Amino acid sequence: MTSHILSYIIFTPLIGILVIAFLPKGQGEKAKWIALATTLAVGLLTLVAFSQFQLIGEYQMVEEAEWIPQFGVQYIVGTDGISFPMVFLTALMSILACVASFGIKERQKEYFVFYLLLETGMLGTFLSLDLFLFYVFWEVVLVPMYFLIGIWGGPRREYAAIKFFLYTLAGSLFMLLGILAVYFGSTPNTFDLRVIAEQDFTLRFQQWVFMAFFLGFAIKVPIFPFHTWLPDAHVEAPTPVSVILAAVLLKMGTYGLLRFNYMLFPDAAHWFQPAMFVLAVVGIVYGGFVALAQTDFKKMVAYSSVSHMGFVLLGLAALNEVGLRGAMVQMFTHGTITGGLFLLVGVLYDRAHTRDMTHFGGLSGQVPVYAGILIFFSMASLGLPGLSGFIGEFMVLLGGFEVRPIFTGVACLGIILAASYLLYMIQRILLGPLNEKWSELTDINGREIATLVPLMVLVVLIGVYPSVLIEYVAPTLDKLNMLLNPPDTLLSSVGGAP
Amino acid sequence: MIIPLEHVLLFSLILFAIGMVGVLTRRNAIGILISIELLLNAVNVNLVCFSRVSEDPMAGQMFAFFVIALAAAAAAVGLAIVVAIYRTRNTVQTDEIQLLKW
Amino acid sequence: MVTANLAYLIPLFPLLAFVINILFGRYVKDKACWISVGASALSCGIAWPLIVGVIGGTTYHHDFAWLALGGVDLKFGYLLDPLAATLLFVVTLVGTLIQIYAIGYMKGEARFSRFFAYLSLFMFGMLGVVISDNFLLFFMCWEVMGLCSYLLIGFYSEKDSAANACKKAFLTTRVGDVGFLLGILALFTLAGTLSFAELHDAVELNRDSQLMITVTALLLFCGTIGKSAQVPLHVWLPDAMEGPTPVSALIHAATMVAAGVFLVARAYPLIEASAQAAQVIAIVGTVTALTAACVALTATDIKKVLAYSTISQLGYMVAAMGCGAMVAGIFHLMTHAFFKALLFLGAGSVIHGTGTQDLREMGGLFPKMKSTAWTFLIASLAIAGVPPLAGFWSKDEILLAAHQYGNLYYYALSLTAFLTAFYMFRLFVLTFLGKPRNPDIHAHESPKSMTGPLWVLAVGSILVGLPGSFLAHNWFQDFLNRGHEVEHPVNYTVMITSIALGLAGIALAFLLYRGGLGMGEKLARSLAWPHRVSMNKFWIDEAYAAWLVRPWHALARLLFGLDAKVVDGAVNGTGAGTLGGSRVSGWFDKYIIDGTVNFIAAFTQFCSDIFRLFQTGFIQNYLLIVFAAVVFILYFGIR
Amino acid sequence: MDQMFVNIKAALVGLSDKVFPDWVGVLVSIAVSIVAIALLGPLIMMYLTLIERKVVARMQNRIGPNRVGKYGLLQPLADGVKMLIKEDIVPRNADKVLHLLAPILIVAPALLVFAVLPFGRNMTAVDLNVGILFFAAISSIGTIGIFMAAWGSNNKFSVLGGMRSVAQMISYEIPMVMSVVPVLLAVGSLSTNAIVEAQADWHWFVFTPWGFLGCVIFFLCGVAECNRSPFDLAEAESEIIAGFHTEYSGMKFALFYMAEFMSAFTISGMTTTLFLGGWQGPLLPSWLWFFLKTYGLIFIMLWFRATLPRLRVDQLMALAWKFLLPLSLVNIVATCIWHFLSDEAFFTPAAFLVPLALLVFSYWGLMKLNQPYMPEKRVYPLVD
Amino acid sequence: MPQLEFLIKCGVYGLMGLGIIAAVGAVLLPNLFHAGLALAFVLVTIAGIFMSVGAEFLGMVQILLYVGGVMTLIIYTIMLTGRLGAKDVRAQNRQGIFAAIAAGFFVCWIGPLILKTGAWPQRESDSAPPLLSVEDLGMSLMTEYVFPFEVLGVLLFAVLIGAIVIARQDRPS
Repeated sequence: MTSHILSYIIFTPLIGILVIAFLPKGQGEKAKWIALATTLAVGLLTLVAFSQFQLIGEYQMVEEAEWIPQFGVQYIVGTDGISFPMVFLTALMSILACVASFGIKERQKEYFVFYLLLETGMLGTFLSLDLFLFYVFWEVVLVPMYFLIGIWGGPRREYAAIKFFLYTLAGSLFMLLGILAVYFGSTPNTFDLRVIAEQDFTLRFQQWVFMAFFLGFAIKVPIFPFHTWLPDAHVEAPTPVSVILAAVLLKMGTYGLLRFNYMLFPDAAHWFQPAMFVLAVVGIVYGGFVALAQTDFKKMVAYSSVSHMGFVLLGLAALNEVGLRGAMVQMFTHGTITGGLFLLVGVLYDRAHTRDMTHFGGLSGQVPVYAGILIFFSMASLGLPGLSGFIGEFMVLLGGFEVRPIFTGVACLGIILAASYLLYMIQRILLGPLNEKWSELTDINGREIATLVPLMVLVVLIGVYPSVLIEYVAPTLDKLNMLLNPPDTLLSSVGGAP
Repeated sequence: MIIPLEHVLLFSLILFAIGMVGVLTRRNAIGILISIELLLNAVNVNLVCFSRVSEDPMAGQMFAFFVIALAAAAAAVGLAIVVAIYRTRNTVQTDEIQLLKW
Repeated sequence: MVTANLAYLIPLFPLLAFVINILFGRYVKDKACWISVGASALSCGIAWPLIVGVIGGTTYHHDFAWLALGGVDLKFGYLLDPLAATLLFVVTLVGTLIQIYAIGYMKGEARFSRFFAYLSLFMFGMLGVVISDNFLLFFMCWEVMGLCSYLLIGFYSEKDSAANACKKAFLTTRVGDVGFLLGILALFTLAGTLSFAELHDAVELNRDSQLMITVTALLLFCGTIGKSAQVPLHVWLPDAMEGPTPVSALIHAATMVAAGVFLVARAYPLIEASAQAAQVIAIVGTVTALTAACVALTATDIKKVLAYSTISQLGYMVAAMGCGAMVAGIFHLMTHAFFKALLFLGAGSVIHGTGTQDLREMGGLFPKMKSTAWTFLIASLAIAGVPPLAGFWSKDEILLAAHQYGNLYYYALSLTAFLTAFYMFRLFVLTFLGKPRNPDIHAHESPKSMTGPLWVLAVGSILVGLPGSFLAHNWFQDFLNRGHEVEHPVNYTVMITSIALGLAGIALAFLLYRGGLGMGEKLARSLAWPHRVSMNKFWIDEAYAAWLVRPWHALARLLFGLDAKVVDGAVNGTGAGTLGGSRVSGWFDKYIIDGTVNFIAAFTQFCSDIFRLFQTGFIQNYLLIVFAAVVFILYFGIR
Repeated sequence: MDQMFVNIKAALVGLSDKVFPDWVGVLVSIAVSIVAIALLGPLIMMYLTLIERKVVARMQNRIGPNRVGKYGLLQPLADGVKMLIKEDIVPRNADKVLHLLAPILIVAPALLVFAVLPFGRNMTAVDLNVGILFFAAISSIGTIGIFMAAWGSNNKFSVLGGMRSVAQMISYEIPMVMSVVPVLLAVGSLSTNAIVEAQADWHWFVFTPWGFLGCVIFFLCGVAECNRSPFDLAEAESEIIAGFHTEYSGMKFALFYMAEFMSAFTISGMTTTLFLGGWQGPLLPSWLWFFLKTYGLIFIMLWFRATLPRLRVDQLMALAWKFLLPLSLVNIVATCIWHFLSDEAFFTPAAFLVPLALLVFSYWGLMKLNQPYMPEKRVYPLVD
Repeated sequence: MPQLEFLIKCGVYGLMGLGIIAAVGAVLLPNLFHAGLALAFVLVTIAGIFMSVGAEFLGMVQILLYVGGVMTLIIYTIMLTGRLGAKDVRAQNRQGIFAAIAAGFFVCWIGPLILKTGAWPQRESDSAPPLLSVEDLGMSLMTEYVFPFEVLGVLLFAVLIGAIVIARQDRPS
């Protein structure tokens, strides 16, 4: 009997929503505990699924059900090496962000309803194997994000929320076109990913649809020209939301590239490789430089994630075994690290109600524990070896170097940039003489630490022993690699031009 | 047939025209009814003359006969209406009876 | 062999100490020092038997698969060969001594436990580097060391100068590390493996792609430039003096900076394979040595002088490597670690005693700080290259190698040796001899815990040179070159000239500075131009600031501006465009379409007005119309 | 003797044929009959006035006019001259045209009817085969004359009188025509000659039950038509002075008078033609029989005038609509039954008895229905 | 006897002329009573024409029904509605000209049309079919046209009641 574990995972948050919805008027407070319970339940279910997860390349725990028979739209849910880490990351970050959301005071019920809806959307996106279902969940994610940013956000929240929504929506339109093209292009007219994967589309068709999907995902990743919504969204979004946004939502883009662009249109991937390389490198360098110039702590972190996602893109662009694994690792680690960073920003913001780094200074004496954790996450973010940041970057660079060494060289500039803006940040906030204004600033409290500790454990664990993550990712990526560069051409790629 | 048919037809035509002019120009309702009688008679003349020359003379005369009967009926109802109008509107001048005027 | 796997424990003990100190800092408080010292002592305990084992001829090597990279697996593990053994010996000994010294030096500091946590983390990093068997693990521990140097330099975080210094340190080393990372990548793509053991035969395999080898070698050498503060990236070391003195001693003298040289040693097969790489390394080494020495001449801060001397000595080692004498470089590294640590600790106790770092205010401390002075003297003699002290032997070896390699290098290096001797004794004379220039300084001798390590180091700097000298038949060199026998030519001329240069330098220093600063100023005025150059450190810092840091930030601001204006502008532009478009279509809809609809309505109204005229209410009108219509229709119809 | 007048006429025609071409002969014969009627009409009228005054006088036990001429025989001439001499007054703002035309339109029909009466064997002026219908049509034209008289004299009383007399004439015209229908059924033709010939050898219709009833109804309606005796409501002095001809005087009044008496004669003549066998008679010449029977009926009329009191308007109407009309309709039914049962023989008993019974029964029914209507007692609220 | 026929012809044309004059009078006379009488005269002339064509029964019926019945109605209504003697009241409304034009056009168009089409089936007196006698009319009325006759009866009955109801004075409130 096919196990319905995945469906349970996707739809448990909805049960949470129902419970919250029926809460009597006054009990706004209880909403957060129910939300926490739901996210924990999802976490538990993910662990159960984790136990059933075998290290094989194919899709596992696949569930099929008719949804709209007329158009051949099915409810197909399944997971494999690529999507499972993401699901794990989503579940984890949801729990942590939910704990971090305890700080939200007004309109709590709605907040947590949207929050749980967001979680369903995210889980659904990663687990759906049907293009149509994927698109539905992709949109489902947008709606709660819009409200979360729009209602509980900072001063310019409407602008940011609308910009975020419209920008991503515009992208997803192209994706929809792609999906439709595939639907009509495939012989038995199906949305089912597995069937489409066997189709052999002409190169021309692949290129067009690749571009359509790429545009949709590029905005989400975000890749260089389409990234302007990210800083606004992050700056205006409340802390837990921007944690989820950074940790999970950005990965949906790259996950999409892996799942759809690479699996379905391998030839187009090779055709597009140089462009991907350029975009990646530009993304890394550009993101780094702009981050350096920021005064707003959160905006800086936002731009940093643009740069780090650039690394992921670099790994994807490498189109070889190491590159893809690096990208996968980088996606996972970036989620944990940036999630941590945003939580830390939230901690500071809750106390100081300002994110302008120039106002701070010498806090390390005042809030030592906070300072320690901030340094830890900054180091992880700039890719200090021994922490997970480095592993991802190293493998990505290794993959990239094999294909285009010069580009990778330029990309390494990004590492220096990362170091510079992060240390610049640490210096402005933690080091130097203590700014009297913050003389009575309280240190980080137990709850906030609780949200950060799991992340730190993960960062160190993957940093020290990465194969914990890689062994799950490896089989699927091997299969994908076989698809991308069939065996006869494998050797030539190693010796690649400088 | 004492006189050629077309003359009679001409006569009925003229009579008809006069009747029509009467109907169109008379201000008094009863005047109109009178003109209508003229019209009907003109038609009768026509019918009778044609019955005279046609193979089936019966039809024409019978038709004329019915026309007369009906004309009488029409006149009766028409005049009853005129009387009713007079009683309510106190006038029978058609250009004063214009409730349907816009 | 059970002991073999204990090698892993060497770095783990300090790591454990770090975790304890960092997490339970508040509870441990002043006992933190003992935890870290204990940990390093333990690792010494484990290390020395292994070193004896290595001396005994066995090479311990063990690794485990760490990262599956698809095609090939990356294996991590430890490799204890003569090179590693020497470094291990130096690091464990000096590290422990400095930590003991730090207990006394740091007593009473606010964040005492955190300092020792960072120290033990550094020991973990250094030991990790020493025993690692492949470039990647080497690089990872290398970075951990960089982190610790950042944290320790920025220990006195209240001071802005410290904050800038630590940032500057980390960034400059980071630049180097990036080069190193690229080197690793290049190596991996070139040789397919990162492990040191397989490096030699992998290089043999690809001897033909000369360019790749050179590039890889140079990239790896970038790491050294960054970490060992060679010329372009040396600016951070002088500023690193902001950190507490034991830190400077341990990290910026003995161990970390030495790691750069150790890296070159590990990558030596590559350098042997490509002549250009060796030449570049040699040039860089020599230039660094010379310039650092010049700048050291006019430095007034005691720690600055020592910093520049370290840079110059490192230049020496690198030059040696470049000249083909890897062994000489390592030998000098070992000896330098001892006497440089001693010098720094001495300076530390002087600062501890007098409370100031400025040479101009010191003077006449000899009577007050007997043991510090004596140990300082021994160290100065050693560094100046006076036989039989350690410095002489190692420097001699290098000069010999330089002499064989190329005269130009030999002359530069010997000049550096002369300058080294001069500025060391300038320092010695100004601090210890003569009359105390600042009356309100009441110097006092440092406590036992500090002077103890000084004496140990002093003995070390005397004895450590001997194994490499010809007296012990170059035992050390043979030890290092276990693989292949090398003859040891002794070139007396080089030896004598170096001794002569050293004594000349000492004499000149005594001459100039015996009467205090007076003579110094006069000379400075006469040689105005060179003096100013040296004083301003060749304006490298300013140059960097002007041409690199400021444009860097400017570019950042520009790009951000660009980003905000152009890209965001484009997005908002499209938004505005669509708004405009919607307004236009709104106008269009309102006036054109709505207009037509209204027009039609109005037109029908107009027509109906006309036709309304027919509804006169007159029955005859209608009759007339009907009759006329019938007539005309018939007329036109039938005609 | 019988054909005396016919022969005179034939002689005159022969005379013209000698002198003029043949078609003139036709004209002459027409002219002769026209002149004859033109003379006969007024003559009868004059002497009828006399006879009437004599008879009514006699009935009232007085002598009547005997001053003028031998036994008052010249009285009519005197009246005529009186009429001519009297000034012809036309009321102010009366409708002159109508005032003038009214008497003409009343006299003309009365005269025209003479054309159809069969004075004797083939002594009918115009033997129309729609004679009866001609008689009915021409007599209906009279109503228009009365209208003109009433309206033309611009006098409320004359208008009221006119209205009344027209109503009376119309209401009695319908039973009259209906009562003629049985005769048409029996004879099968509308021509007066045919009807008379059908009554040969004592087959007078009056002897049949429907014939007798038809004759009575026809005669009563005839009397009402010419506004005489019991039905002379219109010009009754006591009611509305002289009705529609109050404003008339002089010659126009004479014409009214003439019209009245001529129509009395024609009604009697038509009754004799239809029911009393017209000129059918054993010995005497056909025209003599005709005049005898006609003057017999006139005598009855005069009798009525002398004896019967004037009917009220509603009684007048009720009699016409509620009694005579239904009776005449039943009479038609009786005639059909009679015709059906009599199978060609005139006096079959069954054919005689059944219609008789039917008619008696319907007469009784109608009398029952038409209980005399007594107006409620007038109440004078103010008085008591 | 052509002379006789000529006389009759003159008679008939005379009748027609009088008829037209009377019709014009009926239409134009301001005084409604005169108009009514003029109509009566037209009806009589038409009856005469019917006679000339050989349809005596129809002529007599025409007189009986029209002159006897309809004229009475008309004059009654004229009297009931009174106020028609007033001189100042305009008899004709303003659209006289148009009506004249339309009728004139009608006449001028159809008149010549009639004259032009020469193919009228002329029945010369010689082959004249036997005049329809009243008997034939009665028979056909009772056989061929019995249905219209019955319907006519019903119609007249309905008209009778209708007219009374419409014109009655004291309407039940």
